[in-house]
Amino acid sequence: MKAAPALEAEHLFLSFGGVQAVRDVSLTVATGEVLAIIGQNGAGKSTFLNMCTGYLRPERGAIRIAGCSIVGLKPRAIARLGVARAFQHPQIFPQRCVIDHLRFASAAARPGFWNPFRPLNSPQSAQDVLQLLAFFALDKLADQPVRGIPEGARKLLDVAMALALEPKLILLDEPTSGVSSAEKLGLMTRLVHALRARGVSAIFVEHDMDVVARFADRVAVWVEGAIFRVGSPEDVLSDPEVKEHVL
Amino acid sequence: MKRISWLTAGVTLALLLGPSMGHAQEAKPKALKIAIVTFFSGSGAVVGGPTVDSAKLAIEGINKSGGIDGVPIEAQYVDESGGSTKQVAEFRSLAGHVDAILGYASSADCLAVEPVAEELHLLTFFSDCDGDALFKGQANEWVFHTIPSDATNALAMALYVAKMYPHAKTIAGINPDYAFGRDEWKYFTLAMQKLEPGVKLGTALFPALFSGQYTSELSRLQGERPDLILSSTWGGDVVALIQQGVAQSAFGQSLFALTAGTEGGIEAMKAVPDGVLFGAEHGYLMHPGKIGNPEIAEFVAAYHDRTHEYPVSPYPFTIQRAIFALVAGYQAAIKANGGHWPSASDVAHSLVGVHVTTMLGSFEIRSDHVAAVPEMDGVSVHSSTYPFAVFNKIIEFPASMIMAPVGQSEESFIAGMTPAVLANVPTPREYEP
Amino acid sequence: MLDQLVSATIDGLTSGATLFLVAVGLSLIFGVLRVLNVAHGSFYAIGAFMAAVVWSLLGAAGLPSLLIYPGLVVIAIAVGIVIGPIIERCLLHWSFSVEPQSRREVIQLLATYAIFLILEDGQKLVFGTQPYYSGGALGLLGTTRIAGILHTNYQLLLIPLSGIVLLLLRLFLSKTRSGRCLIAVAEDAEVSATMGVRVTRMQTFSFTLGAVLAALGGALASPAIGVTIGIGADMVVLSFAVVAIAGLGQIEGTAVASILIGVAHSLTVFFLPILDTVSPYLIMLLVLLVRPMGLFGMQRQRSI
Amino acid sequence: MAAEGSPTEAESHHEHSSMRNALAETASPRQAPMRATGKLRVSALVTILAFCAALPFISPPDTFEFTIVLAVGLAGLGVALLLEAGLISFGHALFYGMGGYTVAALAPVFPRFGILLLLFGGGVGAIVAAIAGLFIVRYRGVFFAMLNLAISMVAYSVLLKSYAISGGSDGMVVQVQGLVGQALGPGAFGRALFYVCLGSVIVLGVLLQCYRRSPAGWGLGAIEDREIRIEYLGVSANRLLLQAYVISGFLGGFGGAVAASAVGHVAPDDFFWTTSTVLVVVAVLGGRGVVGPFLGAALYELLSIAAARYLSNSWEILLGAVILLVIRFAREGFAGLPDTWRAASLQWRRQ
Repeated sequence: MKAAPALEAEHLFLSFGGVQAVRDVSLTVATGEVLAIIGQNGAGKSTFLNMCTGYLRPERGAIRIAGCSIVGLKPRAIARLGVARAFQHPQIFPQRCVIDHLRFASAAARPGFWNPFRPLNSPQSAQDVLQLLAFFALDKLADQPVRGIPEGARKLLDVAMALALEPKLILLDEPTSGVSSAEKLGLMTRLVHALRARGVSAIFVEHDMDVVARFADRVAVWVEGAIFRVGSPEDVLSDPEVKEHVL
Repeated sequence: MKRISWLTAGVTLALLLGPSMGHAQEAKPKALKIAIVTFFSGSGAVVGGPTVDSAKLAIEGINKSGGIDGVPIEAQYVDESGGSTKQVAEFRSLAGHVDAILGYASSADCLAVEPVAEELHLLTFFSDCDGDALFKGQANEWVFHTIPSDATNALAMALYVAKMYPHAKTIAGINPDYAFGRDEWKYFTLAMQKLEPGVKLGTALFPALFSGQYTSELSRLQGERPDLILSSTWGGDVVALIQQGVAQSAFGQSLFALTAGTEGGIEAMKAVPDGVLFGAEHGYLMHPGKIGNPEIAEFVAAYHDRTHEYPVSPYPFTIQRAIFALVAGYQAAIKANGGHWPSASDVAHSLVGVHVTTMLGSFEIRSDHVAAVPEMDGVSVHSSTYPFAVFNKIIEFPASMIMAPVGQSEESFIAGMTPAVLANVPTPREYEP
Repeated sequence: MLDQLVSATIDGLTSGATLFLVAVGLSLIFGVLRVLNVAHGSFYAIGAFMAAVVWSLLGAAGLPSLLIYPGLVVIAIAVGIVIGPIIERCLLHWSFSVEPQSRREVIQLLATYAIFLILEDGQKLVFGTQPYYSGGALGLLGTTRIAGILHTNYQLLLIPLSGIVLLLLRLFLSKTRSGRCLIAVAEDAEVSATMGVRVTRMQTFSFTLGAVLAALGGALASPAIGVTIGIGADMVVLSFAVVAIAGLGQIEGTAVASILIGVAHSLTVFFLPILDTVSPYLIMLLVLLVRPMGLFGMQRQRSI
Repeated sequence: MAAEGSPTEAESHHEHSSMRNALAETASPRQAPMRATGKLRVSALVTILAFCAALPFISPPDTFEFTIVLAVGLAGLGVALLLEAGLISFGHALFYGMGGYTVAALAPVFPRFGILLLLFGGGVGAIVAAIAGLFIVRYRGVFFAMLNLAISMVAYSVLLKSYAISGGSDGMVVQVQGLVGQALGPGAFGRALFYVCLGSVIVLGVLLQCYRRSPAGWGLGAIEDREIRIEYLGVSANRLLLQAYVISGFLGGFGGAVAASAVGHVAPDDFFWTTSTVLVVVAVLGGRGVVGPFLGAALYELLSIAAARYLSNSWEILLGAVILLVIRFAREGFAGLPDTWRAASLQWRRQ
């Protein structure tokens, strides 16, 4: 029996006050696939991610994660199904220190989270947390409260938290915005490497076509709330119509 | 770390030695220290002002005439607001510093403080708390009540109504929703049913204490038209009730009986129309039969000098009852002790059966530590003498008529009454300006 | 039965009228400053005390009583204008910059509680502890018999009076420049600052306006209630309930909620006295259970 | 992340060593003073506890007040716990009062098993919190504050009305005569209660500290910071709050039970909103952490005693002024004063 794809979206519609934000979107992400979404601001990319994570509810259409319908589920329930998300504007806890973010995310994915006598800094996850810190080069900031760290580091921390959940599918909203261009490629190399090593499927919204060309298995181009093209990066990025609409 | 420990040790040592130093006791103290506890803040604050002013006058008078066997009284005044926990804390912290504690208006505070007084062996006089629950416990050794149960107050009003207004056959009530208001309604109606068989009980409303809004209550009773409306509201509440009742013409329609009406102070007496029944909560200094008494006249003048008010509420007198009980207890104990300064326990023993002389006459402290005091009821009348209403047709009910004998509950005492008792009610005294 | 219903409703409307004045002030202050003002009940109390004092002074001076009624309004405005800015500027303003927001809420609740304590004792020192009596102001305008029950004209007048205040408030907010600035600050202080609205001035202004309304409520209520220490503490909890039922910052909603609470109270007095004191809180619980933001409140979408 | 999570063997090894280096470089200078202040704190705490233990001997008449400080501190600790999530309970008097009335109701049944009564008090607080919490934890900000207020006021009104059962405004006399089966005289009982209470404070404090360091406890602070992210991590913020709410209900009930046993009386005033504000004041005066509320309670008690003694007519003004000063100039509360001072002196030196 063939396993269900990591994500299936079928004929999604959503409008905000008369404006069609998403029009008849259907998209499938295979297990282990890395899909990039490109498109201009306001094309409906983030709205799509918001529907996939339960923040918004589509007016029509179906979304299935590994064969399981998630329309109407809360973000929390969807996260429990193995969908992690990183945000365009990092959603982190300003008063807490960097390492605790990862400890918490790591604990959230494990049993025993509700045990009031198990410390946050538990030995079971300590190793993983340290690895993640080092992986995103956050180790020097480990004990700093995050309100004081640079924007790029916040962004990385946000992604690192998503990864600490050990998801099956990860949705990344512009993971490299705010990261310096010098670090960008290196970071993405390692990130995608890590995703592939673990067999995590991924969708990432990206504006940097270099990054898209280099790391995506497939690219979906969004124009005005609908999918304009889907295909391999070489095909799609060289399409003159895509160039006209997006670039 | 080290410094902290040394500091701690030092502080500890100082605290250990502190209390033991200067502990030598004289046979006769320089002063008799008392604490007077009454409300200074919150809605109960109506009690505090008159209590303190009157206590100061009384204590000045006592000290001027040589104190108790040459020992002057030194009083400190403590706020009663803040709930029973705070009062117990205050009581315990006062215990080391004073010889007696007087006062308290809230029955809850009295209930809380009573066992502590017994535990700490501290002479305590409850001057204003009269919740019936306070009079149901076992006998005390150190606590004295210079005000009897609120049931006596309700019973006196019932006797007054039954005697003076036998035509009042339907009765409704607006009483504050707390122990005092509930007690007043319960005992008044119980007594009425015994004194006037056939009396009908109408609606009993219990608006919140300090709600100050009785428009709806009055409207509802207006529709019902009872002959008599009993209300034990006091303080700002009774002022509000009178204002609203006057404006809505409720006073013309039903007879009102305000068992604690004088506790609304001068403003309540200004606002009230003629012909409203008043109870005095066992303390009424504007008594037409006694105001001519030079001692009272002098006090009223002195009180007016100090506060620019007349002592219409019971508080100026109730606190004096406690102070003079304390003085009488000490004097009796000194006498019994052959002229030597007595111990607190001597005083407590001497207090039982002692006769205390006050402006309004003398009273006895019974073996159950409750003062046997009379109650005065009357009907409001405005005269040219004062800018406020005073009592007309005043009846002074002797203690024996309204208080259950020692050992009997007020409830069974009232339950055993018959209309025959009305024959013994003294004749009312007309007001003469 | 019908008679009782009618008079219960009228009584509810009259008590709802003063409640509305106090609560709408609270709601306004919350709308613009985001402060839940615990000291609001004290403004009500001070207004009531001042009105009672004015009554007895002017009455003693022999001024005709009918001239004194407008005096109640004047005194309320004076009370609000004097204490509002002082408290907002000196004791509260510093807290607007506290971050994060939840911390700020805690601190402001405490600050206004502290102000409440100070004002409570202040009243005692200024006005004494004995209840005040407004020299029969309640009855001077006579009574009207409705459905067999006498109601005082004074209290009946409070109903249209509060309606006028509501109308003026609405006109002010929608038609005048200051009013629109006020709404802008309530919507988003930062954005309106960039658009040239003087936010600080608007904050002081709305706090003062809120204080004026509370004092007005107290002044107009004073002829009917026993003006005494402690009336503010009960009023503030009651107006919290009104504002929560209406939804924070909802002006017309506050009017509806005030009437709801007033009428519910008098209905319980008539038909179910056992619930009379609990009714405001029960209504508040029920409303918040069904509509978490209050009857007229709107959910603000959090953005991510 | 398990073994397959590391990108490559070499990389992972490299990461580890660099991690260790990083720790070695950055952590040691930063953590040394922290550890020192930690030690100082622990020794200060031990000194305070030793001092507390000696109090009934140092100043026997004040044993009662110390017990009340601990009781109010416990309930304040419950409020402080919710403050960590940025929520103010303006109705915690509900649990405090519930604990007290539980003791009052059960004291005639177990007059000599005070410890049992205290636990029952805490248990009833926790149960009430669990029931009320089911819907209260869905609210935030002023709505959370006001719903708590509403529930406690309903309880207050119900108690006043149920005059026949609860004694109405008179309240109930509480007669606890012993703690573990032995009848004790009043003085001995007061001392024993104090020590039991002190022991409970230590045990509960340690347990609470464990909880605060667990993921769920840490999550409370995260709720204050950015609740939505918690949901995206698959954790229910409401459930985090419910857990904290039940714990804080237990603490409130336990504190109320201690106070009722010590005072010997309970009254509906225990449920009134002003009692709730006292608990909030205690929590904020003290500051965050487990010790803060007890410092806050001590400060509050001290203040109100001093004010009542020397300013009997206007103690509320003094209290109000102190609250204003504390929240204005020592925002982190009493327990946070060292940090506040350090920050202030740093800034001063920089200037």
